[in-house]
Amino acid sequence: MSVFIDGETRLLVQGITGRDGSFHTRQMVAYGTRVVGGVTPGKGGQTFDAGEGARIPIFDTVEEAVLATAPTATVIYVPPLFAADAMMEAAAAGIPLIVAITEGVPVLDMTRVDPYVRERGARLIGPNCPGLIAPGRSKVGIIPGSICAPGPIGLVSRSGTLTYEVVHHLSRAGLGQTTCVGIGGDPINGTAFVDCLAAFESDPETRAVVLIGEIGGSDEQDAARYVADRMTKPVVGFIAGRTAPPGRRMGHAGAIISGAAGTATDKVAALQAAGIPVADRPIDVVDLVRARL
Amino acid sequence: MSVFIDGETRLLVQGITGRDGSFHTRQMVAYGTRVVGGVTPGKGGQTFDAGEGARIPIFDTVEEAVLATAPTATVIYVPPLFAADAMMEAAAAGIPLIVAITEGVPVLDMTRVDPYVRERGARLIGPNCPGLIAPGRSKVGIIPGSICAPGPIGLVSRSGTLTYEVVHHLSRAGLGQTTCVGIGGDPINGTAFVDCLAAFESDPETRAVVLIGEIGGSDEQDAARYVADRMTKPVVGFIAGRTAPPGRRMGHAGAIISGAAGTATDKVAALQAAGIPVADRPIDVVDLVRARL
Amino acid sequence: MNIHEYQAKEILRRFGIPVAPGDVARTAVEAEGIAARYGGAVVVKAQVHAGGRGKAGGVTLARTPAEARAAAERILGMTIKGLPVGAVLVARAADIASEAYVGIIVDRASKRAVVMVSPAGGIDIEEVAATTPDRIRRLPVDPRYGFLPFEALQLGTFLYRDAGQARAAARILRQLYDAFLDSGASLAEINPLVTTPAGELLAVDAKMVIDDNELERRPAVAALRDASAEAPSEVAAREANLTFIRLEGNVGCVVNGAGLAMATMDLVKYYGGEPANFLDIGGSSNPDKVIAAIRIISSDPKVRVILFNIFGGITRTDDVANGIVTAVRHAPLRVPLVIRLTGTNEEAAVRILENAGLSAMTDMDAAVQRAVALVAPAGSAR
Amino acid sequence: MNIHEYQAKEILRRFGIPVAPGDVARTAVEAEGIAARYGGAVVVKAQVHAGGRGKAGGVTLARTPAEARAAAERILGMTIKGLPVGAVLVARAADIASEAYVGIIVDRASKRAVVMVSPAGGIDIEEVAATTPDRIRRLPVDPRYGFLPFEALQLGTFLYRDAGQARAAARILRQLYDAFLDSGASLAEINPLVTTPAGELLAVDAKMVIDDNELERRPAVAALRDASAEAPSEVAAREANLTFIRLEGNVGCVVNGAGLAMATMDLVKYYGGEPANFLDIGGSSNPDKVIAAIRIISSDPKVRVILFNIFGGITRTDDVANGIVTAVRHAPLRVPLVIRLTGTNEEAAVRILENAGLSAMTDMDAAVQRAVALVAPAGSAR
Repeated sequence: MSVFIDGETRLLVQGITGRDGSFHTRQMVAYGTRVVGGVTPGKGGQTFDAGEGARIPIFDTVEEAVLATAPTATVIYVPPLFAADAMMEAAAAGIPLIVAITEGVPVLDMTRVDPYVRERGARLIGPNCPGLIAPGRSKVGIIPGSICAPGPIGLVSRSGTLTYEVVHHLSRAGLGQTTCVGIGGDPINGTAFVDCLAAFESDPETRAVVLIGEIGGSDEQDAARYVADRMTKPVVGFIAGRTAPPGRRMGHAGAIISGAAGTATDKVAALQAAGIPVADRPIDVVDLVRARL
Repeated sequence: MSVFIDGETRLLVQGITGRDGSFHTRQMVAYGTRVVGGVTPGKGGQTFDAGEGARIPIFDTVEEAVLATAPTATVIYVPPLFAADAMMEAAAAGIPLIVAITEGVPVLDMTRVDPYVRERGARLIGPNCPGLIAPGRSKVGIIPGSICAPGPIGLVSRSGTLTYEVVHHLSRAGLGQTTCVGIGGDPINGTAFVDCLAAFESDPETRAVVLIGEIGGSDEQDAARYVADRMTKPVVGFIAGRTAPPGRRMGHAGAIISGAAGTATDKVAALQAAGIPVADRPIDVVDLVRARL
Repeated sequence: MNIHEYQAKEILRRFGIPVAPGDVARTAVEAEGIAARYGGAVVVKAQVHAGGRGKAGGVTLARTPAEARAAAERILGMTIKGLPVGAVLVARAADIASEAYVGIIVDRASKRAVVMVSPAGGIDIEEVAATTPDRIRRLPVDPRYGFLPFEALQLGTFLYRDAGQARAAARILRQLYDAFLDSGASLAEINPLVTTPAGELLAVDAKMVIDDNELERRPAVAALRDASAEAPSEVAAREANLTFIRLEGNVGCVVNGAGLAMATMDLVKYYGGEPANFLDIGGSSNPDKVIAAIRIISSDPKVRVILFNIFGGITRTDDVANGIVTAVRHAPLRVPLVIRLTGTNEEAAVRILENAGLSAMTDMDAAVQRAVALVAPAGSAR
Repeated sequence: MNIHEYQAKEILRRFGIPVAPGDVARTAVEAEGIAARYGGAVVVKAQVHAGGRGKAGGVTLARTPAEARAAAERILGMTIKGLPVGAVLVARAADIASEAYVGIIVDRASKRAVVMVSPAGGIDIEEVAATTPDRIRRLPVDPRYGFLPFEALQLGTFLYRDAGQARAAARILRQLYDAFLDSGASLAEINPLVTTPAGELLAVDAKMVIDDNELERRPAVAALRDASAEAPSEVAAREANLTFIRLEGNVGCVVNGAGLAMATMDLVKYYGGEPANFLDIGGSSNPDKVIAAIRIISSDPKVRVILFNIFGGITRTDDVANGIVTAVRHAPLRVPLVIRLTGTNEEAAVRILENAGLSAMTDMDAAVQRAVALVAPAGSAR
């Protein structure tokens, strides 16, 4: 099994006709994801050519798309200033899994999205995230399918390309993945490390978990506590940003050291104290995982 | 037993030093209500002389009052434009019963108060209500204690002086009350007829219930449905406003006929269809109740 | 509080809503000038706080300035449902391709502001609700999040198939919601919201009702009150802080508390009489209020008896008695007085009245019966 | 985005907060004029996007206009933490009875804006948090209801025993919250909020940081950007849509993705080198970005090697290769280039580079090791 998505996932794409939305819809369809509909206000009634003979119906609103196509997940590629509204629209329409790829969403928007989505019982992943992939089953977002392979490892990360680097090493070493989840690099996001760890812990196929953190906030420390208290499966960590200076935003809005808890040193120490080995280099993740399978 | 309040109720008074607040605090103390504290911003640390030797401590904020006096209910006498804030302050401080006497609270304020109070699990009675009284035990609000008597009748009403008229008749006829609750005459209020009916239904001392409705809205129709579906105890009704013209606000902000459901005719019919006898005159309530005990 | 169409339109304009151009005139000459300025056809509309002004002849199309002047002349002389017309709106006539309804009310069942839209505009929305309910869409706005863009677009899409019009309607709806909140309204509607042949949306009629409880904190909105457009007795009552509604009967009623006031009217009717008014003096027992109440009711020539029904709780009945005595002393009444007092300080009240040669009763039914008997033709009382 | 103290104070003033009078000067003569206009003592303060300007000598009390001129002369010549001082704020000196701290930040743990207050003002709030945490009170604002009046009064009461001051502080806090929201800020603070001997509250220093993601929809706020107060290389990077932070080392890094960029820097350090910068070209593979990245990094005289680390996902590695080739062709590099490319269109990318006489690697560790070796003294590489 995989977590959050699987081969049965029926996906809606919000912003399907945009530059990113159209490109990645084709990528997802090519990977085998069941894309059931798209939303672009003003283009309702048209269809989107997703390649491989797939013609996907477009709707003006998520509400209409839900009535017609019964999606179980949605992925959002709309521009940053419209992304919060898109997330709330998806939650209001009752879609249980909302994956927001969009980068650059104002953080004050997210303070409102968070309770809105929560009250409606939906799970939000992102924003500013690469989405997730269950290798060989389905992909929702932008993680390149070619670097992944099916297998027993669960992976959760705050970053995009660093995830690809690690996944690439794992796949080449024969360590395939049940699911890779990018939770995003923003200060306020919908799904935290602990949510993913809980999902991997209860997924029978997942045998070990890789956690890729970075500077800023204390999500890794929360994860460390969770692993120590509640997890039986082995977890291996990597933390980016050991050389980052304090007070500067390292690309991701959330990757900024303010206070001791935000430093890589503190996070590495917290993980190690919880019994989680932390790789010095991305490639070292492979050996650490292998030693624990 | 009584409903919502009893002799153990520890009452806070918000707006204790105002004209209405000070007068009614003395009335409540004289009646035997346990008033444990008062709130008037800027007068924290002073005490309020409630007569009969009672000196009540005053606090700047509800939070401080709660820490110091552990109230189980609060009654609000603050001016209308500050009343919504006072209700939310009480709910935030964890007080489970909030009785808002204030008349003239903007209805848009109440649209915000309603979910706020609900999320915190508090019960709001009012605003624009006379409060409630458990004769011989406690009174919270402004219902004159002299017209009430202990006994087996539960009474719930949308109005003030009309309630007094009916209670007066009941008491003189030897039909005392477990509790009299004024839920208020505003279009949006915290506690509805059905909430009170449910409380009376499960109160072992209450043997019959009097419901005093008026034109506007459909709270009486909801009550009728509730009585038909869920109540075992006899209920007697009275509806004011049979001669009210449509489209005019009859004093209470909520007493305005707009649509068929708001008319007295419709309400009387709904109650009667649910098996609830409806008195033609206030005094007729007495005989209708007596016949059902 | 009601405000006039032209005032509501000014508010909507301020929030960015496209409104048919128009100006208010208080004389026929002014109306002619406005029409001349616009050039083409105009609509001359009575500005009055009463529904059905169209049916009453208060709305007229005028093709020339001279026609506008004549129409204004006629309408400014009208009285609609008892209210004199003091002003007309002279608005440029719009070309109409279709008409929609958009409105916002405070809904007591959902305890929220509810946005309602219908592609069947131009007619009474309650009629649409009764006959073709599927042509109305309602959206209760969560006050914690406000009216969200996607919600507005859902409603816009319900109104118009054209994407541009749907978006324009969504924008107008959110502007209307902002205007509604900012004004402390309990109702705001545009009916019709017109689509022109060119595809533009335009508010052609607008109505707003303000929650009276909002006025204290919104002086700019409170200043929109047009006392000249209200019945003089209701203006006097408001100034005295009384709640007063004039009715058609002849038994004047003075009561403390709205519920008891309604029950008193009902009892008058029950015993065969007809109430002349609803009047609530409220919880305070300020003698000035009592004096004002007597003056206002006495000024109604139909009134043939004044019935007091006071249940003293917070209200001190002796204060009320003092008010009655003072009022009667200053201006002797032309009609008989029936007084029922009970509750707080009842004995003192009775003494005060008796010393002034007035008598008091303590039973509501008895008092109402006596008041009705005083106005009834002999033998007709129940 | 950082804005200057004087800009933050203008915003706070617009929201009604009492702010110590002051004006900005870009020359010493202007500063003298402002001081002369105020009459009494003034404080001359460097307007620079760096903390610790007081310790650096960028804040001076001046008792006369001449003193103000001299202070401005000196401060306008300063460079604080590498940033030249282009303007000073000349503010009337306030009499101080006590100092408090009030501030608002977006808190990631509670996912809310948090209002923080402390009666221990004038010093760094993180120091207060570390040493006397009970002297700070934090209130996470529920975004669904906003910052409620009673919440503000709770904080005001925590700050001041005097009821009037508590109320004044509550008002200021709500105004600060409004300013915070309206500006799209991620931080807004007044430190110190001063109590004068007369008991008035006055904002004497203010700081605001704007969420970069808010700028597009807030052009008035975006216009507050003072590019002259930023490092030129960071301005150039922003204009090219690159995320760039200059550091102290000599290994220039060009990476796609923030996490991979940090991991690359870490690996440089791991192998004994020192990264010269953080640079993320983002997900797009626009060759112009690559060209700009090379130009910006090359302009740092400390840089002795440029390391590319590209993991092609959305980014097409052939596009990156084309960008590198174009850049090198236009302006030959003064330092060696180490290129690691893998992922999307990797083979094409390698061909493009080889055709241009450049070589590419596919392994991150090997590439970093080579880059470090190129700058390390012989024998010192790990």
